[in-house]
Parts: sequence; C-alpha cells; structure tokens
Amino acid sequence: MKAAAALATGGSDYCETSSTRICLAREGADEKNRQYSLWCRACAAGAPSAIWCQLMTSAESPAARRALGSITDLLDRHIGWFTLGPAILLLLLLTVYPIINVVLMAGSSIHFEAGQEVWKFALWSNLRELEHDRIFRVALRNTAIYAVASVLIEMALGLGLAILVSSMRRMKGFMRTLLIVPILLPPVAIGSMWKLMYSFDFGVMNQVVTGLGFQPVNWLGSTSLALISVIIVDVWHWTPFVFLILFAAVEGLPTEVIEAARIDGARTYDIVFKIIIPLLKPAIIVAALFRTILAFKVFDEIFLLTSGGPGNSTEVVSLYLYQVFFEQNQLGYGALLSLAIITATIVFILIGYRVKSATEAS
Amino acid sequence: MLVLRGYSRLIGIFLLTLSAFIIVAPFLWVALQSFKYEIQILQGTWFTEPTLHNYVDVLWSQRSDFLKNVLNSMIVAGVSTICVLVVGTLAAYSLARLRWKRWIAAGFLAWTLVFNMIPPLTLVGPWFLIFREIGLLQSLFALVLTHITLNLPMTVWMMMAYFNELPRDIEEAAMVDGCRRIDAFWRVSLPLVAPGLIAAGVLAFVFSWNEFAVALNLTSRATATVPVAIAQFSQQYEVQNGQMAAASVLSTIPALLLMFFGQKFIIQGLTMGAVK
Amino acid sequence: MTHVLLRNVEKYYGAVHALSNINIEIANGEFVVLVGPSGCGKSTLLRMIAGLEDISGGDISIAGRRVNDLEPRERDIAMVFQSYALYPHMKVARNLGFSLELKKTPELDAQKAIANAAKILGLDPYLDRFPRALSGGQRQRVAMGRAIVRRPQVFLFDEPLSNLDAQLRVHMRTEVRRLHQELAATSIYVTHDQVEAMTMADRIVVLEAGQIVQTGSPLELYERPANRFVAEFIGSPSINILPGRILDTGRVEIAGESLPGPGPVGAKSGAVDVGVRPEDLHPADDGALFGVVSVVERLGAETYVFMKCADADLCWRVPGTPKINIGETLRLAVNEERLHLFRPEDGARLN
Amino acid sequence: MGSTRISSRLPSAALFLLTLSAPAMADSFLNVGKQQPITVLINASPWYNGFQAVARLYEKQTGNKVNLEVTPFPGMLEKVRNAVRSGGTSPLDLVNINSSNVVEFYAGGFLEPLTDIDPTFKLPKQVLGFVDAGCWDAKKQFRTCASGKLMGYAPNGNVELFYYRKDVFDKMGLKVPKTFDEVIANCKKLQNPPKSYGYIVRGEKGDSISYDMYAFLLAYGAKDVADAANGDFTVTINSPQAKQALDKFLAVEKACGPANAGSLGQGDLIQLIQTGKAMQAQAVVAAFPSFDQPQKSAVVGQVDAAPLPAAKAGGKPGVAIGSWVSAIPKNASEAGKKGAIAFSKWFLTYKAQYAYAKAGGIPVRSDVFESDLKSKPQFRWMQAYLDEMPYGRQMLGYTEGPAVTQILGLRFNQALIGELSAAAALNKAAKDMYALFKKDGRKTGMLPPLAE
Repeated sequence: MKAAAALATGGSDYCETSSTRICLAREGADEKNRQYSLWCRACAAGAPSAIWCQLMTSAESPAARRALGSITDLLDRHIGWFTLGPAILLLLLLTVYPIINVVLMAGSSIHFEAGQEVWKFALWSNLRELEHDRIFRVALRNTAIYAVASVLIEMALGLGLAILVSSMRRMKGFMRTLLIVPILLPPVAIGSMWKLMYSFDFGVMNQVVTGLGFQPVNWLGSTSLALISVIIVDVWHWTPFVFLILFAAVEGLPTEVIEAARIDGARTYDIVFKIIIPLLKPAIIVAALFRTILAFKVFDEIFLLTSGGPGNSTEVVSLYLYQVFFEQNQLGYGALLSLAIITATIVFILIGYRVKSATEAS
Repeated sequence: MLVLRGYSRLIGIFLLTLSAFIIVAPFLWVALQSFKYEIQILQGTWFTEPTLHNYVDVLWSQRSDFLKNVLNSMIVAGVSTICVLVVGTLAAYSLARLRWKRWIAAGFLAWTLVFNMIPPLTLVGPWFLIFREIGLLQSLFALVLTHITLNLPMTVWMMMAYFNELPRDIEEAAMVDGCRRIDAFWRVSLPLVAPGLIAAGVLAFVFSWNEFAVALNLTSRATATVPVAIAQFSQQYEVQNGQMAAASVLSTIPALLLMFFGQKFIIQGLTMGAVK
Repeated sequence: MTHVLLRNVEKYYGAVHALSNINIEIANGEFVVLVGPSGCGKSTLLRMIAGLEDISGGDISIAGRRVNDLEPRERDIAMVFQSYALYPHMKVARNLGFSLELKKTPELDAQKAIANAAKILGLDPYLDRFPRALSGGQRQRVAMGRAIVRRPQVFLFDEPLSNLDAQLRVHMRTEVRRLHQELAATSIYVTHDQVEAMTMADRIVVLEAGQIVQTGSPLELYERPANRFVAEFIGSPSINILPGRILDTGRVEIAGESLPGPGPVGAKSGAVDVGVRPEDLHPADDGALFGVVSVVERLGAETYVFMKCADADLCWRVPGTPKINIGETLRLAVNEERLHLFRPEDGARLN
Repeated sequence: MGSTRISSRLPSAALFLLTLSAPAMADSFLNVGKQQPITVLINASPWYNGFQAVARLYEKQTGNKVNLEVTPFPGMLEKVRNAVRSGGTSPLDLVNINSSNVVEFYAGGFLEPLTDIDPTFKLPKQVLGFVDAGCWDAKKQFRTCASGKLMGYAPNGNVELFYYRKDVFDKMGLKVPKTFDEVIANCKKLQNPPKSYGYIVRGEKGDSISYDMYAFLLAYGAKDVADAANGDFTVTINSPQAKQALDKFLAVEKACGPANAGSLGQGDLIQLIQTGKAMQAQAVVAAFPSFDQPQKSAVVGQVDAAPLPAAKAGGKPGVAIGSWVSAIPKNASEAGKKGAIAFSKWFLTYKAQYAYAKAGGIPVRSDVFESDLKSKPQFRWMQAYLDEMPYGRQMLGYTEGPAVTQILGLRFNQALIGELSAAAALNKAAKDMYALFKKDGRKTGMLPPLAE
C-alpha cells in the first residue's frame, strides 16, 4: 500500500534509489504512467509473464485472448499447486520408494540365495549390533569433530570472503568465478591431487616445509595430524560453497541500511557484526545447514586420502557405511547405519542451532 | 556493500589477494601437473619441459570417450540445472510467500532435508530398479531426473532464504496495482533475487557436474559423465595423476564456460521479464 | 556564521560530469532545501555531504572542519533516508539508540535520549516492536527519531516524506519544520517536490543537470526566478509562459498588445518568453489576453481557471469561487510590474 | 602400468598384433564360430589395455563383437550387483570380479556354472587355477574345485612379488634375500631415510595392510580360521604363529620403512619404487611393467623380481592369491552366455594368452610363462612368478571375507602405528572375527588370548 502510494508521487526516484527495477517504476513519471496502467490492465486480463503479456497486447483476436486468459486465470487461482506441485511430484516419484526401502531394510537382514533376495525380520539384532558397534561410535565422534571444525572455519572464511568481495568496486564477477574453482573439480580428483601434495617424500607441502628449514611433516600418516590434514582439504574444497551462498545474500542486502549505519557512527567492525551478519542470518543458516549435511556425507576425499586411517583417526560415518553396506554387503545393518547417520545429523544440527541461539541470547 | 577506505582497503585487498592465491594455487598446481610425465609428478619436480602427452592420452586414447563424457555432462548438468532452478524456485516462492498449511510446508521442507541427508549409496539401488522398470536405464534422461531431485532440497532452501530477505510490500504494491500473483513473482520478486538464483544455479550445476555415485550406476559407457571417466584414472593399484590432472583441467573449462553463459542467460532472462 | 560550506564541489562518474562547481554556504541553524527534478544530482550532493559518495573535486567542510576524507561516522551528521533504512533486525528502541550504542554512550544516558526522542515523536507505544510491524508513518518517525537522538551538527534528509501518503505528508511537513525549530539544528533537505521546498525551507537551492541554477529564500525564488526553469519549477499551479516581443521602446508585446513592461530589461528588442504567475492576472475589459475557458477547478478557497490563449495554455488563479462557466470567453490583463521575461534560447531572465 | 603406454605401448602392441595375426590366423587361433555380440564388464586397471587388445584381436579373428563396458574400480562391484540382483536380463554377459568380492556372487547364486552352460567346457590343464579361485561348492559354501563347480576363471593372475634394485644390489654385493631376516639384514645397509628405504610394505589401513600381511601370516604358517573348507570357523588369528608373523612385520616396518608407513598404500608404494627410493619392496605383479616405462619410472630396467621371502631358510614363501574371476551371470541371455563361453574358450588358448601377455596383461597359462617371453627383459618377472606359484594360497574363500579383511586391516594398522601392541591387536581381531562368525551362525570358537 505504502509503496504504491509513494510511487504515486515519486515513483521513479524511489525505484532508482532502492535499485529495484520493477514494473512499478513506470508509475513514477506522468507520461509513462499511462503505459504502466495499460500494462497492468493487460496483466489483469490474464498474462502470467512478460512474454505472454506482450503476446496478449499484440494478439488481435479477442477469442485467443479469452483462451489465454482462462488458462492463466486457472493458473492464478491454483497458483499454490502450480508452484509447489512439480517439486512434490518429483519427490513423490523419486524419493518415497528409496526412503521406504531403506527403512524396511533397516529392520531386516538380507541375504541372497539362488539369485533371490531373502529378507528376514531382524530389527532387534540390528539395533543390538548398533548398540555395541565401537567403530561406528568412533566414526561418529570423528565426523562430529570434522563437521564442527570444517563448518565453523568455512563459515568464517566464506563470510569474510563474501563481504570482502562485495566491497570491491570492480571485478566482482571475476572474483566470484575465481573463488569457486575448487568446487568445480571432481572430488575424486581433489582426493588424489591432495594426496600427492601431502606425499611425505615428494609432496609440495613438504617441499615448502623443508624449504623453510623444518622437518618434513607426516601429514596423513600421523594419528594426531591426519584429521587436521583432511580438514584442511575440506576447508579448501568447500569454503567456496559457503562463499557463493553468502555472497549472493550480501549482494542482496539493502544498501541504505548499511549507509545509515555508517552515518550512525558504525565502524567496519560494527557494520559487519551488528548489521550484515544479523541480516544475513537466513542465508547463513542455510549455508551452515547444507554444509553440515555435506560434512556428514563426506566420502571421496577421505577415502582417497587416508581410507579412514591411520588406525581409526579419520574414520568417518560415511566411510564406515561404505564398508558395511557396500564392501561387506550387509544391507540390513547398513541401512540401519544410514538411518543412524541421518538421526545423528539431525541431532547435531539441532544442537548446533541451540548453541547458536544460546550464544546469541547471552 | 561495505566501503573500505585507506588502510582497511589495503588490508582488504591484501587479504583478498592472499585468499584468492590460496584457493587458486592448488588448482594451478594441478594444472601444472597435467603438463608433466608421471615420473616427474611423482618426484615432485617443478621445472620440466611441458608435454601434452597427458592431454593426448585423455582425449584420444582408445580407452577414452572423454569428449563424449564431456558432452554427456554438459547435457545432464545443463538441463538438470535449468529444471531444478525452475522447479525449486517456484517451490521456494510458494513456501515463502503463499499461505500454506503449516504441516504441508513443514512436512515438505523436512522431507527434502531428510532426503538430502541420505547417503547416496543407499539411494542408487532403488533408483536403478525404478528406472529399469520404466525402461529408462542408461539414459541421460534418467540421470537428469535424479540430479534434479538430488539438487532440489538445496535449491529450495537457498531460494527460500533469498525470498525471505525481500520485503513483501513491494510485491504487494504490485498486486494492488493489478498484477497477478504470478506477474508479481515474475516481474518483481524474481529479478530481485537474481544474485541468489545465480548462486543456486552455480551450485546445482557444480553438484550435477561432479556427481559420481548415481552417474556411475545409471549410465553405461555411452552415457557416462565426466566424473565417471575421471574416476577411471584412480585405479585399484595406482593413480594416473598426469591423466587425472589433465582430465580435471579439461572438465573445469566447459563447466566454467557453461556457468558463465548460464549466468548471462539468467540475468538477461530476468531483465527481460522485469523491464521490457 | 557559516556552518556547512561547499566550495567548487565536483562529481564525476567515470566520464559523466554529475555535479559541477557547486558552491553553497549554509549558516548555523539554517534549513536548506535542495530541489530539482529527478536526476539533477541533488541526492548525490547530499550523499557527498554525508560521506557516502566520494568527492571528485572541491571541498566540503562542516563546522569549519574539512570533511572530504572523513568517514561518515566522523562527520557528526545524521541522515533520514527515503526508504527510512531502519535496521530490520532491531526493535524500535534499539534502532533509535544504535548510534549511541556505537558511541558507547552510558546505558542510562542512552535510555534517556531514546525516551526523549520517542516522546517528541510519539513513538512511546512502539519501542518494543520491530520495524516491520509499523505503519509507514511510524517508520518515518523512527527514522527521524534515529537522527534526533544523535544531536548531530547537521541533519540530512533524503526525500524522507516521499513514501508517505498525501495527508501524512502534509502532516509530517509541519512536524519536520517544528522539530527543526525546536532543535535549531542545521538541516539539508533533498526533495523533488517544490511544495515541500517552499513550505519548509529557509533557503532553497535549485539544481538542474548537476548545476546550481539559483539559491535564495522561497519568496525570492518565487518572485525573481533566475530563469525559466526555476520559474516553471517553483509555484503551483505552474507559471504561464506566453510568447511575446520586446519592443524598441522597452515595452513588452503580448498577444499583439504592448504593455508598459516590468522596468529595465537587459536586452535589445526581439522575441521573448513572458512568464505570468496565475495570480498575476485580473479580468479587464481591455485585457490583452482572451480565450475560451476549458477547465475550472474549484478548490474552495480559490479557483483555477484554464483557458487557451495566444497558442498557450493559460491558468488563472482567482480567490474564492467566482461564477465562471466552461465555454465562456474571458478577457484578462496582466500586472505589468510582475512580469518575468526570459530569453527564448536559454531561458535566462532578462529583467 | 597405467595408460601412459597407450601412446608408447599401444602402437607396438597393435603392430605386434598385425604381424602376429596375419600369418597365424589360419591355423592356430581357436575357431569358435559365429556368435552374438557380448558385453564384458571390466574395470579400468593396469591390465585393461592388454585385455582390450585381446578383445580386439578376438573380434578380428572371429568376426564376433565384444563390447567392453569399462568402469572405474569401485564401479565394478556396483555394476555387477545391479546387473544380477534386480531381476530381468543382465546387460552384462561376462563380468570380471575382484577376488575378495566374488564369493558374494557365488554364494548368492548369481553366477551360472560354466559347465552348466556348456558341458564340454573345461579349463585347459595349462591354465592356472589359482587355488580354486573359480570353483564354488554351494553345499560347503566354499571355494574348492574338488567338490565344487567351475564358476569362472582368472582373467589375470595377480600375486605379490619381491622386488629389489638390481643395480644397487650388484654394486653393494647384496644377495637376494630368501627370508625376512635376510631382508632386514639387507635393509640395514640400504636404509637411509629420507633418501632411500630398505624395504617397503603397504601399511595403510584396510585392504592394503591386510593383503600384505598375508605374506607374513602364510609364511609363518598362521591361519585366519581353523578349517573354513569344512565349516570350522574357529578363529585362529591370535595364534602364536600369527604373533610371530605380526612381530616380524612390525620389525621390518620399523627397521626398513618410511616414517609414514602407517599410511602407505599401493599407490605410494609404487611411487617409491618408481622414483627410486625403495631398495626392496613387496608389491603386486601388475605394477611391474610401470617400473620399466621411462615416462613413469626413474629406475627403468633396474628393478628385478624374486619370490617373496620365507619365515626361515628353506621355508615356504607366503603367497596370497588375489586373482580376479571372469564369470557369467545367471540372468544373462542365452545367446550372451553362449557368446561368453566362446570368448572364454578362445581367450584361454595359448595364442591368445601369449598376445595378452605381450599387450600388457598377466597371462594365466603356465606355458606362456615358460615360453620365449620369459627370457625377454620386460618379462624378467616371469621366472619369479613361476617359482612362487606352487606356494599360492587363496585367502578368505568364504562370504565374510570382506568383513574379515576390514577387521584385520584395522587391527594390524593399529599395531603398526603403535596404538595397540601386537598381541592386543591380534586378540582384538580374533574377538571381532568371532563375533562376526557368531552372528552369521557359523560353527566357531576362539583360541585362548595371547598374553598382552
């Protein structure tokens, strides 16, 4: 309402300053006002998109217009289902069966006889096995450490980069392309290449380290370092992911709010921590959420770098699941493990959310 | 956004250059390896006479279908990205702006999230069955469908965050002025979330481009994608680092190009919707 | 005492010369309005004073201090944005007190200042709300309050009322003016609405295409517009422009009738644009201007009569509600001493 | 051997095939008649190019089409499972499955015994059986040819050999070691980290360490379980012999290995040989050709092979067989099965195997090993291979094989990096294995735990 009223008087300026190139901009100047309302009348007659809109105005035949109109009327009346429908359809088609399948498998033990699957109910024994599964517990702990460390570091770096790049005056697009190069590489290549870089005898990392006069570092072979080395790779690989999500969000922030803060006396620090970060909260949450899920699913890199070793120092849940479900072909217990991983992910995310809210409140 | 001046600007530029270097250096290193013979890579030699041997092998050896793999990947990633942007953005808009019953919205979002958490290992078996039953096995179409589904959760959640950042009243004003919901969406909201749309598009593209587990299972040699091809260089006994580096470099180039033009396409499409 | 001084200020966007040679002196406590059509550079100028845009050339000083290279926060100013730019994630109270929070003002003082501002603006009931739960007018007041709380050297307003509906706008106009009188703070106000400019300003600066066209009090601008642009921009309904001639005798000829003219004219004989304010017409049987009435707008206190005359649209403003009918032929005369003469080529004032 | 040689080696292989096929075609290649096209699943591996060359040769000789479905190594298992499990006709007619996973397909009844398809099918006696790798006794649930059916044959016979630097040995006057103690004695002279390592063995968690440890376990006469062939799954991994073997393994690693022994995988190990840092090593024969390629190796012509060391002088070396198996899915089409059998028969002929070896594969016929190839420098490993063959043992011929590999792979690795003592590692491994067999309802038991 308000905006519309505002536009009646100063429309074009309003849009100029709020950098919104929207159809309303037309309403500003008197001359164009007529065009705008013409256009909006075309909308009212039933044009769902600009292209249709143009089609409409150029369409000679009123019959054609009516036909188009009734289709779009229908579209508009049931817009909810037209917008959400395709997604629901896709999910029904491709996710329901796999999920039900996993759930059923989790309660069974499955083996093969004469080329046929034989299912047996084995929920209790599977659960008992899970209860006593030490490796899974170790893997869960490692995954949690891995997820906390990598997600926190990546969020901090990604946010910093997003804000820095958005503060640049030019070459933003170039920087965005440059900074997302790591996620373009296939994970299998990332694992192999970093393994080469970490190589104790020949790797570039140790070339640098010894070049600086230190002893070569046993990046992947030492139990205390292996997890850290793997986290470094993860940070390198996935910081661009966070950067990309947050950069888009920073670019979408209302400029004037930040300008107002600058006039109010905010320093860079204040603007970042009191304005930008709170405003980015939705995007930050989404980035953290999906990064966490990805961290719980991490596989290729660790598989190629350490295979979970040495000992169990880099054993993570997905690696263990691979062993059980895939290598050892324990379909039932493996399915239960994947449910356990999902549960763990959810619990982990909820805890993270709690911690975040708690620190915010204090 | 942030305006840096004086010292802080210098520090900012320095930090940015440093991080750009750290991020790009390993990639450059990989690119460097692609011009070396395997033994030079293994020995960590820095300066050697460059050879195109790895590229020749990746592209034209008898075993290789690399160009075909790239083409497959371009089709799969391109089509699935466009589709997931359409489906996902509509769904996100729907959830962010229309009045849905709580349980529908929450149920939908929770379901996508849980689905996103499922280890892909447990998905491929059932999918293999589904597509075999409907006779789409080893077709690119099946792969496109699965990639849309795989990337849908992230797209929906991201786009929802961006839509929620938009003030509602701009859109409401448009509707008061006679725009339909769908016009308000197309001409008002969508152009405003263009940066988000690009981010979501880039991510969906990248994830599809690099997706391995499903692509491996649902394709045959004729429909295999780039990651499947690249994985062949990581063998049971050794990694063919030179070829893998060359293949990685080769696979990023079309991805970068496609992303670049994709961005242009999105921006153009949106400005057409918004201004013309 | 000069409080804000702009000397030879320039602004370039790449090759585009957005503002050229801007010189303004603003006295302490003065309320200056920058006015001009959209795109004339007035908002840019304000943002340069605020420190949100770089200054390409010249100097800006506030309270005797050159501020060219200072950050906005170091300039001791407050600004009210067109879109209010309220912090959407902070409640009203924190929005009001945010600048104090940044200055690390003691909690008690800050609360007092917030309470004070809230009282002045009638925001008490809304302190615990988020901006999204406020109406447009309330948001506007919060934006004002945010400025007040700071007690800055200079208030900057960037079309703060343009997002309000007409009634509220009139109301807020007096509100802003009242506040200015209460606080007696130097204010610079940007608008494209000449009514706002006329009603609020101590002094108006008219900008056109990046240049100052005229500076002066509202009445000066109204009575002696420096050129045709200002004459047309200031005043509602707009000034009538009629084609005419200056005769060798120094008399002015409109619609074939020669008039004594407004006094000394700095030009030789030739074509001229004659500006006549709608209220500077009166009915006269021997009047030079006659035409058929096409529209009559009765506002109660006064009436606007529109007619076609000498190939130009003419508007006559009459007090009260005289009985004039559409289609009637009227004959009007002008107040000779209040004529404005402009050169047709560039619109410069000739008398 | 990677695919670098595609440019270097393939032309020579093709040339060779041409010279060979033209005169020889008429008489010596097996005539298998007209067959429908078949699809063969094979992973991209060092021996892939040899296999491909032979498949092309087959097409040329017989006019029958062979489609090679090439997959990355991890894809092999998934593709076979998908093909055989989901019902319907298998898109694959002949599948290559690696040693440790093939039992799953035997036990699941997914593969058709070759003799059921073609009762006349018989492995020529020269074809190495690799200790019953291709046979399955469904009753005993064990790999044995004595009572089982022939399910498949090895497309390549991969075992581990002992490698050493001939040039260095000659210069220093060292003798090729016959026992692990001699290895250690040698390596004390050779060990000079980080310039050179005396003896390297894989220590990476998982398949790597467990496979390489079998060489020690078998040499010391240790066994995983008492008598799997006859259903006795009493866990014997914590026997005193196993303890001796693990102690020796740890001693070797400590005295001769690199600092990152605990994370040394196959790739790292081959890298150390190729770059000339490893003076003695234990590695698969499939890796050998890559030591002689100038593009991949700094020690061309300088590495020589010998049988693996034994526990004591005159003892048997511990040779764990890790051969792949080529088999035919039960749900392949009839024509496909027939075509696959035809191809298999042809593939196992001397001529084909000879060509296979020349193109970079590891042949599976003893007469090829004894042919003139043996005396060619690039096949100098063949004699060691022949010497080792009699000691070959097939490990883990039961369905829990992959799980046992993981258990051992973890515990051995923990012992190597010092997280567990040797005895504790073996006791824990035994406990884990016992629990595993127990869960599966096997007849099992445990030895008394070793003193920790």
